[in-house]
Amino acid sequence: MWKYIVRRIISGLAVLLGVSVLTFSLTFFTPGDPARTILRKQMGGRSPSQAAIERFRETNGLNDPIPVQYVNWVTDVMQGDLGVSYHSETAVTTLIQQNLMPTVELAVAGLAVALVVAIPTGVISAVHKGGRLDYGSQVLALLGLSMPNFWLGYLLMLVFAVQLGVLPTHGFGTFGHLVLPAVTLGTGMAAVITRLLRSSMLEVLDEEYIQTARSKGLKERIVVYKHTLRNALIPVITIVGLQFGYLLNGAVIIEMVFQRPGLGSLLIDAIFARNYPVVQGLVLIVAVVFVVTNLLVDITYRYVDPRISLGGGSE
Amino acid sequence: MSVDRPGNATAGGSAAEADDATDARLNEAGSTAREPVIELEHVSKSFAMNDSLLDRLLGNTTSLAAVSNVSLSVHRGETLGVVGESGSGKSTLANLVTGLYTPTEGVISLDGTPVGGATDRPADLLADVGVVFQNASSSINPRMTVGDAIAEPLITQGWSADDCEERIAELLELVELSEHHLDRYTHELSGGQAQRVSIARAIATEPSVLVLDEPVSALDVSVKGSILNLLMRIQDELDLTYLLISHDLSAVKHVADRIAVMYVGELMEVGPAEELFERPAHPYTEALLAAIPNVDPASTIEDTFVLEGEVPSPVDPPSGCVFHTRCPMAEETCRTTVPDQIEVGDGWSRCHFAESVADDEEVTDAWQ
Amino acid sequence: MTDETSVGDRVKSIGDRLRSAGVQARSKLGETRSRLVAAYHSRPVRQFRSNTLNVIGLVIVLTLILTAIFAPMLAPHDPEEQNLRDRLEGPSAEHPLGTDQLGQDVLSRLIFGARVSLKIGVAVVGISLAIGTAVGVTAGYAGGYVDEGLMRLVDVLLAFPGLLLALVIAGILGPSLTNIMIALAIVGWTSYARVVRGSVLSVKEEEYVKASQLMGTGRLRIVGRHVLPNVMGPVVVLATLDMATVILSTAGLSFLGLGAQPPTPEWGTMISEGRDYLRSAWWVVNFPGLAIMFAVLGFNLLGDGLRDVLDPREEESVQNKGL
Amino acid sequence: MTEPLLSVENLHTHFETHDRTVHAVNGVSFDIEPGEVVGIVGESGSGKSVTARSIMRLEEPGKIANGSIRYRGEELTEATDETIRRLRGQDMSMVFQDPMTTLNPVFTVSEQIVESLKVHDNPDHQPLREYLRIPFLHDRTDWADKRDRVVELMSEVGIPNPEERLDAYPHEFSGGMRQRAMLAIALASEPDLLIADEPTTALDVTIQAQILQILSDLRASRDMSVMLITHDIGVVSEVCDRVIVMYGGQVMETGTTDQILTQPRHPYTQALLDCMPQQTERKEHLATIEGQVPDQLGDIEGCPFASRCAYADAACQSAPMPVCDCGDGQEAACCALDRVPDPTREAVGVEGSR
Amino acid sequence: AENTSGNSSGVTIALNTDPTAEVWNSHGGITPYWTNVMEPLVWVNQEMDTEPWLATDWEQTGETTWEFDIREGVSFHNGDELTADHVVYSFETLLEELAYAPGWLRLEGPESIVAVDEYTVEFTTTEPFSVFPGNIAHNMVCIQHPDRNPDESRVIGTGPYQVDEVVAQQEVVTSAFDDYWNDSGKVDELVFEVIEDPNTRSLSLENDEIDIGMSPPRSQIESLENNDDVEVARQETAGSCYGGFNLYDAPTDDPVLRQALNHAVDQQLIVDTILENVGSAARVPISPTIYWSAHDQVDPYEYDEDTASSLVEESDYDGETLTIVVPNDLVNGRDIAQVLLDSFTSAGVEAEIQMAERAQYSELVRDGDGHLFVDTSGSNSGAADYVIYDSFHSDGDVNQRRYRNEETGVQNLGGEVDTLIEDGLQATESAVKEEKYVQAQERMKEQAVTVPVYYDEFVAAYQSGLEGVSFSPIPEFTSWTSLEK
Ligand SMILES: Nc1ncnc2c1ncn2[C@@H]1O[C@H](COP(=O)(O)OP(=O)(O)OP(=O)(O)O)[C@@H](O)[C@H]1O
Ligand SMILES: Nc1ncnc2c1ncn2[C@@H]1O[C@H](COP(=O)(O)OP(=O)(O)OP(=O)(O)O)[C@@H](O)[C@H]1O
Ligand SMILES: [Mg+2]
Ligand SMILES: [Mg+2]
Repeated sequence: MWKYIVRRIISGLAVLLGVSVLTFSLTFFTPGDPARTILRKQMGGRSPSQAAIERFRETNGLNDPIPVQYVNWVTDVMQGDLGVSYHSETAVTTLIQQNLMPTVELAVAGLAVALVVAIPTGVISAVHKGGRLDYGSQVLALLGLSMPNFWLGYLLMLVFAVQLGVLPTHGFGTFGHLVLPAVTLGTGMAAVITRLLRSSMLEVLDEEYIQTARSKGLKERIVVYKHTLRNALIPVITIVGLQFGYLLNGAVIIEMVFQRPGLGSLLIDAIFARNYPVVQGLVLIVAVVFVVTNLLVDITYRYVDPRISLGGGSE
Repeated sequence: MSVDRPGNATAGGSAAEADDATDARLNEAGSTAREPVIELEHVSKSFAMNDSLLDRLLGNTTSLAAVSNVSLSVHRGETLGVVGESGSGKSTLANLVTGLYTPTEGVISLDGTPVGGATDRPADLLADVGVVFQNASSSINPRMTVGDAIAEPLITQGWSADDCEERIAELLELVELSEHHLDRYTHELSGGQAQRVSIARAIATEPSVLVLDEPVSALDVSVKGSILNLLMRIQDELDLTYLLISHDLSAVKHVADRIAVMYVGELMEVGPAEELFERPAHPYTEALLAAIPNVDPASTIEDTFVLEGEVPSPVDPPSGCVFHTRCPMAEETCRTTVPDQIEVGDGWSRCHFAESVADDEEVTDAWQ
Repeated sequence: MTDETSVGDRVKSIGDRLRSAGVQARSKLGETRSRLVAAYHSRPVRQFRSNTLNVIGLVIVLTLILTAIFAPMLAPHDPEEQNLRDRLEGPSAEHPLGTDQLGQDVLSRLIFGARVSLKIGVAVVGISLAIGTAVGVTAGYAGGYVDEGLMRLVDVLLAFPGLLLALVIAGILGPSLTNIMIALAIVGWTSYARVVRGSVLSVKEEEYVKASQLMGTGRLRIVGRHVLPNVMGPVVVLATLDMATVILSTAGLSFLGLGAQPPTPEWGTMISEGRDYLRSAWWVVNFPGLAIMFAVLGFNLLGDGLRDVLDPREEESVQNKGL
Repeated sequence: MTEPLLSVENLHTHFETHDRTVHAVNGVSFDIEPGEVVGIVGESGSGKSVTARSIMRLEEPGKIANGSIRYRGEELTEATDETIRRLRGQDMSMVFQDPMTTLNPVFTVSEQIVESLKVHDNPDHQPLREYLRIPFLHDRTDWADKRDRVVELMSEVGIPNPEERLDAYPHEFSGGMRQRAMLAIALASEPDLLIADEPTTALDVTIQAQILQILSDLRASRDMSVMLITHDIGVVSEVCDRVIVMYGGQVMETGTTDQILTQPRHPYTQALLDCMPQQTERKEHLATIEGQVPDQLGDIEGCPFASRCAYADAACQSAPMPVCDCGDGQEAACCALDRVPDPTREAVGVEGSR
Repeated sequence: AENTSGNSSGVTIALNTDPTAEVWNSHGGITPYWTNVMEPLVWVNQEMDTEPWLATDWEQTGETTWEFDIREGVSFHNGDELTADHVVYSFETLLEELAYAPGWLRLEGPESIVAVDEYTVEFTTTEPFSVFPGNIAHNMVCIQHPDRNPDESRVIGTGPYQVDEVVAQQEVVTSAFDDYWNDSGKVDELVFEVIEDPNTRSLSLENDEIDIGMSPPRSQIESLENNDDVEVARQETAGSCYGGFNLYDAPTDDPVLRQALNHAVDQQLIVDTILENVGSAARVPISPTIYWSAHDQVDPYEYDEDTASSLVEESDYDGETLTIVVPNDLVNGRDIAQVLLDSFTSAGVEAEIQMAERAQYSELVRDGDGHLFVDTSGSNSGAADYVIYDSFHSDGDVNQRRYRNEETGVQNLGGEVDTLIEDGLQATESAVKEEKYVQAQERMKEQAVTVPVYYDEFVAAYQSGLEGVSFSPIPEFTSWTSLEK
């Protein structure tokens, strides 16, 4: 087990290295001068003078060749320093501290919504395969799948905030503020999970050991929720792990629509502003979260599916 | 039970030389005068268990000895049956002969020439060894028609379309299928028909050796009979040499000339089929034979000798004689000393007490 | 005289030839028809037909394709024709789905939008599929360090926020439809590579592949004849489902201002541009929304249907019981 | 004669497929007496498994179209779910062919045995929280208590060192061990009838012998009836009291093991026995049955074996098959028994079985 | 971000920008835009004119020196009294912390700001800079106390409202400052909430979560105006939107074609339709709120399709496709671009649109990569001179790169116009400035350097219970003291 984790960490580090190199090269290729863009933003849209731009480039080391900048950056990162935002001179670590949790909170809540909706729906759909309930929940899942996030967000806001007045339209902090964004984010995921779970339930229901369970005299409910579901969740867990990227993409739009703080909106702003230290720091954090999530998923796997031994095999 | 215990014949000393000498003698003794087609000399194959980069760097690799130190030869026109429990290394042995695996140690020769893995073998050598697997429907691409499947080896050998067609017609007749099967897919065939297709494919390039890995195990008794009949017939007609792997002892007994018994990757006993069935010279062989259900309605399972315990893991095989953990005759020597090949009749056995086991008239007596 | 006969002969022979060609054509036609009929009754098609949802999916997708092909004939107006004075008009006989903020006919834009959305879908999925399959097969079949390297690359791309990549590409090359497609494909191929690699790893161990190796069949040929056909099933299914995802991603990118260039009618952009009119002119947003939903539904249902048909397990489970 | 433990009459089980109806079981009738070991033999596809599953009422996706199954006089074809569950939990158990796939891979072996014990205790009360073992909501002491019983059961079926194996997962067991675990699950409900569907086909002969021995010991010690499905005549001869020969979803012949093996009356039984390699000299041409097992699609008329039978005539193709009493309880479903030679021949397999 | 509108004495104002965005170190943690927490020396009034604020008077004492008299009796939120030292401190901090400040303010080095006595400060600019007072009439150039602490979001200014709480990316809560030197705010608490999405902003106004919502989506203004619970405030601003031609690349290097395209555009229609009557049709690129705008003097190109077409015929244009470049953050930019494109097409000129995100847009403009660059421009300070300089002077930001590298430029006519702009910039007298700038604008109009589109108008919607809502032409400069609930 420990050996496995060590191995995963090593390969995770390789991934992080790759990600950071990729980020750096992309910044190199992206048009748009960070100095000009940042200064312009700070000046409320006015154009900065050449001298200001030069000074900015100088103080932020932008005149060094990209590889040198990269090495400097990596050296700093090793010491836990992700640099400071060009824009506000705030440490990137501070920004991440402020924004990581809201996004994680949104992601977890979205996932929770998704699971709460998807598990019963997927199970019912599979158990009643070909029946009306199945068709109904499949169509529902597909509808959920096909609604653009922002559209759904506005619709929910219209109904639950403006018409019913039960939830706030925007903001952050209380549980009430989390509901609509989480539902919006969760819907798409719920749809994906429902569909996956359905097909994987159907597969498991065909397994011999389900017949064994029935032949013991177990109630169908126990056969379904104990023997089938646990096995059917295995492939679902993988996808949920891989969906992390999807979650972040979704979070960007949701954070914008519901005015929540978070990595998504921070990242978008930083990219548009060519605020490279923030971009690099965020991408690194996102990659770390990705690597960690996937490690967690694999460890969860170990608990859900004892056949998988973490000691052996590379995949 | 009175067993003569022969003194420890060649303890220590130049065991390898002695082995070679025995091999040579056996090769002549054990069979007709025809020349060996397949020869294995001290062949071993082990698989690395953990081979991630990190493990390799840390040097903690474990390996599984699927086949260890096997010396064997198969002669032209002969059928050598290989039997043994699941996991004893039978398929690995077959794969070594076909070249799917390359041995970690030892040499395999075909027609007297040492050969490597399939990727190193010249085309004509590949064409000379045909393979039939257990499950025909999985050994034929489910998305290929029967015709395409049979034509594949021919095309690889560079046959022209016309020649192919002619040859396929011949082959169909040989395996008793008709033209209208050509357009079907394997899932549209019965198990027996599919196995015929895979036999046709295996003999398409006119090989002299056919490696058969459990060719009838998945089949019903009647279908099994017809496939065995077919195999016997084409062996006669085409003068084929068979390496027949099976755990179905009755099938092996029916068609094999000689039988090799494997256990945890090692050969326990090799001998002419009839002799081996009549007078097994290894306690493991005896146990195996005893376990075959008896068709005599008077027999009951209570009378049957049942071998206790389970096959040990090849990752960490027992010391000395690998069978000693389950052998009712095991003594201290068995635990410590690897037995040599002891010639018994026309075959040999790797049991310290081979001769006494073979001499024992009432087989089951040893087990009371 | 000779001339005349020869001309007559020639005419006759031409007539004969034409006739025989006609006969041939007719018999060909008959053959095709009977083949089609046979196909219609074949197991996969029957299985496909047996689920109403599958058929609905197919009908939707066909409708989309036909709409895209015949857009100029179907659309009542020029999709880019502005009429500012008639902007934001509700559905009427003239504009069945109303007009948008520039007075463009929503229906016509939707119809032409099918072209754009399908084009994006097909192109992105096609490119992803091609790259993903190539990488997946290489990794799976070659194994070892090649596999390790390629898979880490996939991990890097997966760990990298896809949106950032899209943004940067749009930034480098300008936010055009083509560049959006490139961006989505660069992010998209990784999942194909994973799926394909997984399948290749298992197909590689199949006995028919081993048998083929033992015949001396070359690597490329094995890949082409045995590996690819047997891994494409799940991939094709993934691809139809992915079409839906791609259409939606374009909508998301449009929201961030990185979608298709105006005045191209593209569904995602139509929604994101019309979002200000969600309440004052519901038709501007909701019809493109429905179109996306409809398309996503169609592709997903079709994908499900294909899964039923292409997954040999279904048929095998029946077959095995019959053995 | 007292009432049989199980009585199957004219059982029809059908599967609706895309094409047509598969008549998997097509009018099967037989009885099983208390304490009896009944073997069911037949080629692949002859309907053995479907018969067994129908008895357990696990015939889905098939449908019992007709006939009756009575267990101790209770009709199972129309029984309620509760009744069926009670029967499964307390009276009948089943062991399946492939031990690799019949144990749930994600639960420990002991948990799967305990479940069976719990159902046995109270088949009607199965709260989900209890079975899901939701922390704090389930009765931990009960699970703990039952583990002792599990140890007993595991040693009874011959799993060495059961205490150490309690928390093992199925994949940590070898094939033979898994089949033993499966047996332990089946025995946990203290059944009066154990249905074993090819319990040893996937195993090595040595392991097969071990399992068969355990099976026959258990049967003796617990006095239960066993319905043993196999296609190995040897297995039948070693453990069964009576044999039912099935073909094409129908019973061809029934009789004591002795009768069937030494004086088979039905042409199919005879052909089947002839096929065994033991019947033929080494290297000689083996006897086979020409033709193929029918696919059982659509309505089936006449004798299913007619197309492959050496003695068949036109009547066999269409006429309903009479069940002929061949004396001493031996019965054969054949309309041409008079044409079929009555084997006064030697007992099969006494000689040359090895 | 609790629902604060229920609070009788508090007003919640939803901004479309984030005053906490990351952290404004130089101002103690929030931007000085909108909040009225900090104040500049000089104020800009409703007429875009400078007005004494924390400075009571100022005077140019030399070519490059200015003397400002600081208001007496002003207290900071921490109770300290404002002195010249605080002013010096604030300017020095700005110069040190914001890279662009020295060039912008024309102040460099520690000697450039000196406290002459307790209430007098002397500024020395790096060059003669006649618009210095107007230039520092800007939110960013405000006076703060040295005890401000960005890490704790402790902002100490002199304004009518003081900061109580800052929640990053969410809100800034301020309360009325009792010791304010001028008329105090009537509302006890002002909450500045961030809602960047315009739809969400207007939805939360309807949902009573906020009292004032800035810039609602244009499409919703009409319905908001019809809503009895909501009022809409409008204010002309210094902003305007126009498309600037690339004067140095074919085919837009042809003045005839540029004139033709000017005739092709119907500004009024754009304002009436896609702008939903927010703003007004433009004739010149400079908003008439700026007193030297030539709006009244120039004779506009009348919208006339026929003239447009015939001028296109007359021109050198032969079928090239024009590229209209639009930044994607330009409000309604996409629609405006499409209308322009449609107008051009009607006149017989092919065109395509390229949307670019901001950073890329500014590269495209500077490289002259495109034919028409559509954007808004405006001023955030009392000195609006840079609006014309940056865009139309050869050495202005837009044209500089190409001008210096290739001696061309983008939107700069060069020559006489350059001189006129320079003169205007240096002029201290309004009349002179106006004359020079108007002349420059007339030249530019003749040569059709731009396609003016509209003059911007600022709109905010608020709950009808509120009184005293009025905005400044520089909306960020709005004073909230008159606000009443
Ligand atoms: N490719 C491989 N990698 C690792 N281990 C292997 C591999 N192939 C076989 N083994 C191991 O080698 C041993 C012998 O396997 P082999 O397949 O030769 O047995 P077998 O006698 O053919 O068994 P069976 O009767 O079940 O087919 C087993 O323990 C198996 O797990
Ligand atoms: N789920 C199913 N759907 C359709 N047909 C089925 C299904 N299950 C079984 N059958 C059919 O029922 C018939 C009898 O099957 P059954 O499994 O009982 O045979 P069996 O005698 O147990 O064979 P084997 O020895 O292979 O286990 C076969 O023709 C089979 O095709
Ligand atoms: Mg094998
Ligand atoms: Mg069966």
